[in-house]
Amino acid sequence: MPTIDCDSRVHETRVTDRSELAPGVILLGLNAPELARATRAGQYVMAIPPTGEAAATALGIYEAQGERASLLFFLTGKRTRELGELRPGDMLALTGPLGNGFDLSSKPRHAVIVAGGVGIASVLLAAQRLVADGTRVELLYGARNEALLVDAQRFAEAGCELALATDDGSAGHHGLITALLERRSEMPDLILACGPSPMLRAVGRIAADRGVRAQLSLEETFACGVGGCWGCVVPLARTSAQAPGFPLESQGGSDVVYARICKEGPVFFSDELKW
Amino acid sequence: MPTIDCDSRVHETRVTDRSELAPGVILLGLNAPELARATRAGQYVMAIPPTGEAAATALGIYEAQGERASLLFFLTGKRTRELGELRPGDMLALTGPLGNGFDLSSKPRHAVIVAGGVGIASVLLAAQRLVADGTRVELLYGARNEALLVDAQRFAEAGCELALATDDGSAGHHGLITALLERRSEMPDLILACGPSPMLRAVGRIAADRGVRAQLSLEETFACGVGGCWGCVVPLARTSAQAPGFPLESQGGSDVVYARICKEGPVFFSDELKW
Amino acid sequence: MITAQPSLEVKLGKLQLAYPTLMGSGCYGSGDEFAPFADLTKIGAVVLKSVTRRPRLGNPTPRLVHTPAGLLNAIGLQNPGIDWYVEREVPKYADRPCPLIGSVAGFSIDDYAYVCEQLAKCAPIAAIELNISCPNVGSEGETFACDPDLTARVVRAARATTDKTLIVKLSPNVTDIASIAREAEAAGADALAVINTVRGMSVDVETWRPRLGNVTGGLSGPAIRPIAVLAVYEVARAVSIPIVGQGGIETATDALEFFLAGATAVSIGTANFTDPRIPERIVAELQAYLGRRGLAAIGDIVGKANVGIVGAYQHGGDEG
Amino acid sequence: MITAQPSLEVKLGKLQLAYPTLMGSGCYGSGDEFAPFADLTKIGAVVLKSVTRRPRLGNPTPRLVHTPAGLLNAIGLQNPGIDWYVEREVPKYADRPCPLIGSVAGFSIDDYAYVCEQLAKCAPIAAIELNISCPNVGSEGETFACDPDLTARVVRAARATTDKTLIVKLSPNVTDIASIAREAEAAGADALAVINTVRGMSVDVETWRPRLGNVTGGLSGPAIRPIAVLAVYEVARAVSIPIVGQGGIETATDALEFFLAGATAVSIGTANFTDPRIPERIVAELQAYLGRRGLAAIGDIVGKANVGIVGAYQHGGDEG
Ligand SMILES: Cc1cc2nc3c(=O)[nH]c(=O)nc-3n(C[C@H](O)[C@H](O)[C@H](O)COP(=O)(O)OP(=O)(O)OC[C@H]3O[C@@H](n4cnc5c(N)ncnc54)[C@H](O)[C@@H]3O)c2cc1C
Ligand SMILES: Cc1cc2nc3c(=O)[nH]c(=O)nc-3n(C[C@H](O)[C@H](O)[C@H](O)COP(=O)(O)OP(=O)(O)OC[C@H]3O[C@@H](n4cnc5c(N)ncnc54)[C@H](O)[C@@H]3O)c2cc1C
Ligand SMILES: Cc1cc2nc3c(=O)[nH]c(=O)nc-3n(C[C@H](O)[C@H](O)[C@H](O)COP(=O)(O)O)c2cc1C
Ligand SMILES: Cc1cc2nc3c(=O)[nH]c(=O)nc-3n(C[C@H](O)[C@H](O)[C@H](O)COP(=O)(O)O)c2cc1C
Ligand code: FES
Ligand code: FES
Repeated sequence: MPTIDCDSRVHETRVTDRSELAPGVILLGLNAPELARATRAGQYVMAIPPTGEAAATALGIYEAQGERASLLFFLTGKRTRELGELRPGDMLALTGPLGNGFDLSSKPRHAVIVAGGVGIASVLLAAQRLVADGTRVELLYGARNEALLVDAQRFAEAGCELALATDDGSAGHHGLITALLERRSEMPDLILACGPSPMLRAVGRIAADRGVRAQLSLEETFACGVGGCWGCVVPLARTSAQAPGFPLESQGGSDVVYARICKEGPVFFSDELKW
Repeated sequence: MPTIDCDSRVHETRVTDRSELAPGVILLGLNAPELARATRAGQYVMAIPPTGEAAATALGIYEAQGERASLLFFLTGKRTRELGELRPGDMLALTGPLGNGFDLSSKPRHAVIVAGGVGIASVLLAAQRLVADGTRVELLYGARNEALLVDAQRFAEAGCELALATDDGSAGHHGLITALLERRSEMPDLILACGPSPMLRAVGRIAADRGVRAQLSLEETFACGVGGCWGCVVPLARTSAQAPGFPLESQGGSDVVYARICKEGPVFFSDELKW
Repeated sequence: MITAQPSLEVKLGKLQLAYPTLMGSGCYGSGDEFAPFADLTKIGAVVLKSVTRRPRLGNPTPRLVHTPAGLLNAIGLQNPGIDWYVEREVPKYADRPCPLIGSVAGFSIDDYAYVCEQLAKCAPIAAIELNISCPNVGSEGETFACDPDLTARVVRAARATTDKTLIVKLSPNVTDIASIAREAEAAGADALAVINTVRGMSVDVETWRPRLGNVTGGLSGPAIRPIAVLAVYEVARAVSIPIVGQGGIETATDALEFFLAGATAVSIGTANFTDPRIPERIVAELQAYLGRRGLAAIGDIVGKANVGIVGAYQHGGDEG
Repeated sequence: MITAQPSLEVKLGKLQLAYPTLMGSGCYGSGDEFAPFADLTKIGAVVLKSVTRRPRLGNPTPRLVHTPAGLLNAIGLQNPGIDWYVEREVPKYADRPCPLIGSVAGFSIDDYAYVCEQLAKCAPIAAIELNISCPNVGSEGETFACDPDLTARVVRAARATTDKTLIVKLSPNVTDIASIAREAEAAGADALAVINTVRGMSVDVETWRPRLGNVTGGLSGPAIRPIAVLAVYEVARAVSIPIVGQGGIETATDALEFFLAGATAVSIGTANFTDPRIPERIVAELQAYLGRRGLAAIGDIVGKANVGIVGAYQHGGDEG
């Protein structure tokens, strides 16, 4: 992805609204005008823990409009549980926007976005932006069950065509969301995907089989979130344009180089990943 | 103190009410009928952390009547802050009642209770019980400032005579509460005290000077709270009746023995402490 | 088809335990203290507080400090001495609903041997743990588990006193725990307890004084869990006797990390100070875990942490 | 009367720092990465990520695991190698608003000496830290700081290459850190960094695989603070050169524990991952603390942890 040169900083935001979209899935609205203004589709923040305990948490920026930005997250562990305790009026400090988002510069006619589970949190801005640019956008959205297909309606309202899948068949296709991508007769101009690694690998494989490339938004445990610790890496082909600034021959005798998901990513072209 | 043989166990209680009596001072009402029934004045509970993080917290049982027991505590650190987050309807597991409370068996004519700061949390039951038994009860209550003299009215309503002191002079005597004990011409039949160690030491010294003994409710960092770890000890005279079950000669060549505040205490006679 | 409950039974030397969960020495009294709050029939064994040859007053106060996800303690082995203990304490233990393991500490090889010998004679004592790793006594107490040769000698001396199961408790405060473990095994240990507390200290920045009366203490609790899991993993690769893994276990998930790393049983200490219902909960959850995976016994997972491919992409070495 | 602001200046060898707060190697990039979030003019110095003689790909993924109050990492010294580093990286560092300290890692004494020599020639590098204690490389990297003799030899070799301040970073994974510290001092170290991460491991109980691609890693964060404070306390009693205390510092109170235990400066690593504003907050609070107590300089409290009477009652020994 082309590096986004954005105005990243610490923002002191205030919680404006909080809703539980499904059991254990929280949507947290924030008054964060500067963050909302600076954000591009596919970027994330590091949420600073309100109690000062534990590490900051990487979260995609779900909405960004006017004064408002929002975060959509699953209560998976200590840190997200703590963020889930926040109530309207509480303060939340964030650093961001961080990372390079999706590359939407190609002005595609037709885009498919594949989202799995909480991956939905990182693709709304891209969908809105593409629709606004006149692109036909299909959202392929998969989750464990119907209840966890959170906020799908929102994408429909934004002008996306929806195709759903659930692991248990409670809504849409009974099975993996990637099956819906695989069975397509034609590939779109643009494929974006965010979700669990196995889903992203499958999207990458399908794209490769069909001779196209996808933009995959990756996840890994982060520490610094700003490229300072080299903890969040993913192996890329030596030849990748997204490889970090070191010369290829400096990364050992290997045919891969490790790029930082937080800095060179989180979005990578599927054909450059060696994972 | 004579060992109290009580029905101590794990209680699953429900928070019925919560109020902030002063900034950082929480009164938490619990539906805990079995705990309330079993509790005697001066006993405490170990509050099991609702999140399962960190150790249990020792807290005096403030009120115990009918179905209700309550805890009164200062937000000093991680554990009490976490308990302070509880709201009506939330569950709180407790072990207790624990420890030996005050010995009120002497049916005194006149009792003085000295409470410093959060020490107030451990003396309400004793005051109520004494008043009910026809004892004249004076409460000497000291705190940093007027706001922190929490719930003093409650003791007046319970039939106690009140004398107050604050470090900053904002209410009552300007200075230490023990000055009010020291300047008395006569000593009462019974002196009970709970508060910071320096206050308790002073009460013990004053009592000794006047040829009487006081019952002091001590605090120390607890781990197990049930006598299992020997972490919470205080040195007693070798000759103390409150010394743990070991023979005096077994505690080394020393003239003291270490007793467990959680098990042999938390109330000790002032003339047996060697601290 | 109805399948049998997965078995949690384990064996440490000759000692057969119904559950693979011991209660850590010094953390559970003699069991009695926790009986109102926990079902002792659901406990593998209680390791008793360490006892020494002569009575000990223990360390000056304070003896406990809470630290992030941890507990620093410096009790200093307060105990009435072995003679009183055998005569007056142990007889009270006759009716405990779970096996009791005696813990022996000392300051010389003779001390250890003497205490082991006395303790081994006691019927209520099912096995003996040799605490050669207590960090809270200012003298050579710690050095036994810090020196391979001293470890070998003290274990041999203790071994000579008893046929009961002998567990040797190792210290993490060493450069190479595996080499100490090998010595203990060669000298006759039936099992190893891994790990005792990690040495630590805390200073009160208002008074400028150490927070512990003993200045230094031993760190326990979840903070040390990764250190303990690695110690078990390394020791398991060095010896073939069973390991009792311990250090920060609070949940079945935590316990499973130790089993996978190579522990045959685990020990729960500090977690009892968080919630005395934890040991029973762990047993139930271990059973459920095994059942869910169709495993017959806890032994089926011991040492199975798989050091194969972790991520999808792997490279050989990185000597560059 | 208007009193001057208390001074936070400290000296490490020849290196004069405006603030006693270093940013830990490997935790702060080259400073630049944190510049949008932190005021680098309020930082004592940034210790750069360790560099080796040859380029290193680093360890397979995952490289990070969160643990209770801690972070396990196994980066594996990913770096472009000293030649590229000196030629292409260091020149970019010329305008940093705070001093930069180069960090050197290696696998042989020759490697260390070579890298030190190259780095010492670079103007933007104010001082050199010798990382002889990285726990995340499978080879002898760790053994330098685990062996007094190897420590002495590698420090002598490095010392010979430069007059710049030489800080030697010690490992907590040893039986006796004080003896290693003495060797490093005798061999010419100007200061000691105490401590590097503590070795640890975590297992995923669903996949049965170690959570780190490298299997084992180094534990940092508040979990290890008591271990680090004790290490500083023991090293301070063994040497007379300044100590850079580190391990779990998140607040001024935490930092003060290290100063009182004997550290001249402190280093902040993992806390930057919690909140990049922490270093600036610590500096402000240290200043306030000194002011409140009427102290003129941070040096006034170094090593002042008072091992006198703690509780009111004290007894001599407890040999019983
Ligand atoms: C760029 C980026 C963007 C992201 N955006 C979002 C987003 O928009 N919304 C969102 O919900 N998440 C998002 N994530 C993921 C999120 O950052 C992580 O889920 C977060 O770290 C969770 O923190 P936690 O402390 O709540 O959970 P953790 O405790 O870190 O646990 C997270 C998961 O790891 C596993 N785990 C951790 N510890 C253990 C253990 N001891 N035993 C067993 N399993 C364990 C569990 O399965 C758990 O579900 C994003 C991540 C990245 C890198
Ligand atoms: C028998 C008994 C009965 C009790 N009854 C009550 C009661 O009724 N109400 C009540 O409020 N309390 C009571 N206490 C005290 C209460 O148990 C403790 O205050 C409690 O442990 C606080 O826990 P915490 O985690 O909130 O605070 P902690 O974090 O344990 O801190 C408590 C205090 O210790 C100091 N401290 C701890 N850690 C640090 C650090 N790293 N740096 C500097 N200072 C530190 C602080 O000054 C702080 O105010 C009782 C104690 C006992 C033994
Ligand atoms: C308060 C306390 C007292 C302890 N006393 C002893 C002891 O007497 N003998 C011993 O071998 N271990 C002792 N230990 C160590 C524990 O048995 C256990 O090995 C260690 O705490 C690690 O496990 P944990 O994190 O589950 O507590 C003690 C630990 C604590 C916290
Ligand atoms: C992600 C990460 C990477 C690290 N890399 C290095 C390194 O390259 N060289 C080094 O000397 N120390 C390295 N360290 C150790 C830190 O500099 C520091 O000594 C240690 O983390 C303890 O301090 P803390 O608890 O404040 O992080 C690293 C630590 C972390 C967490
Ligand atoms: S999280 Fe630190 S480099 Fe990516
Ligand atoms: S707190 Fe364990 S014995 Fe008192």
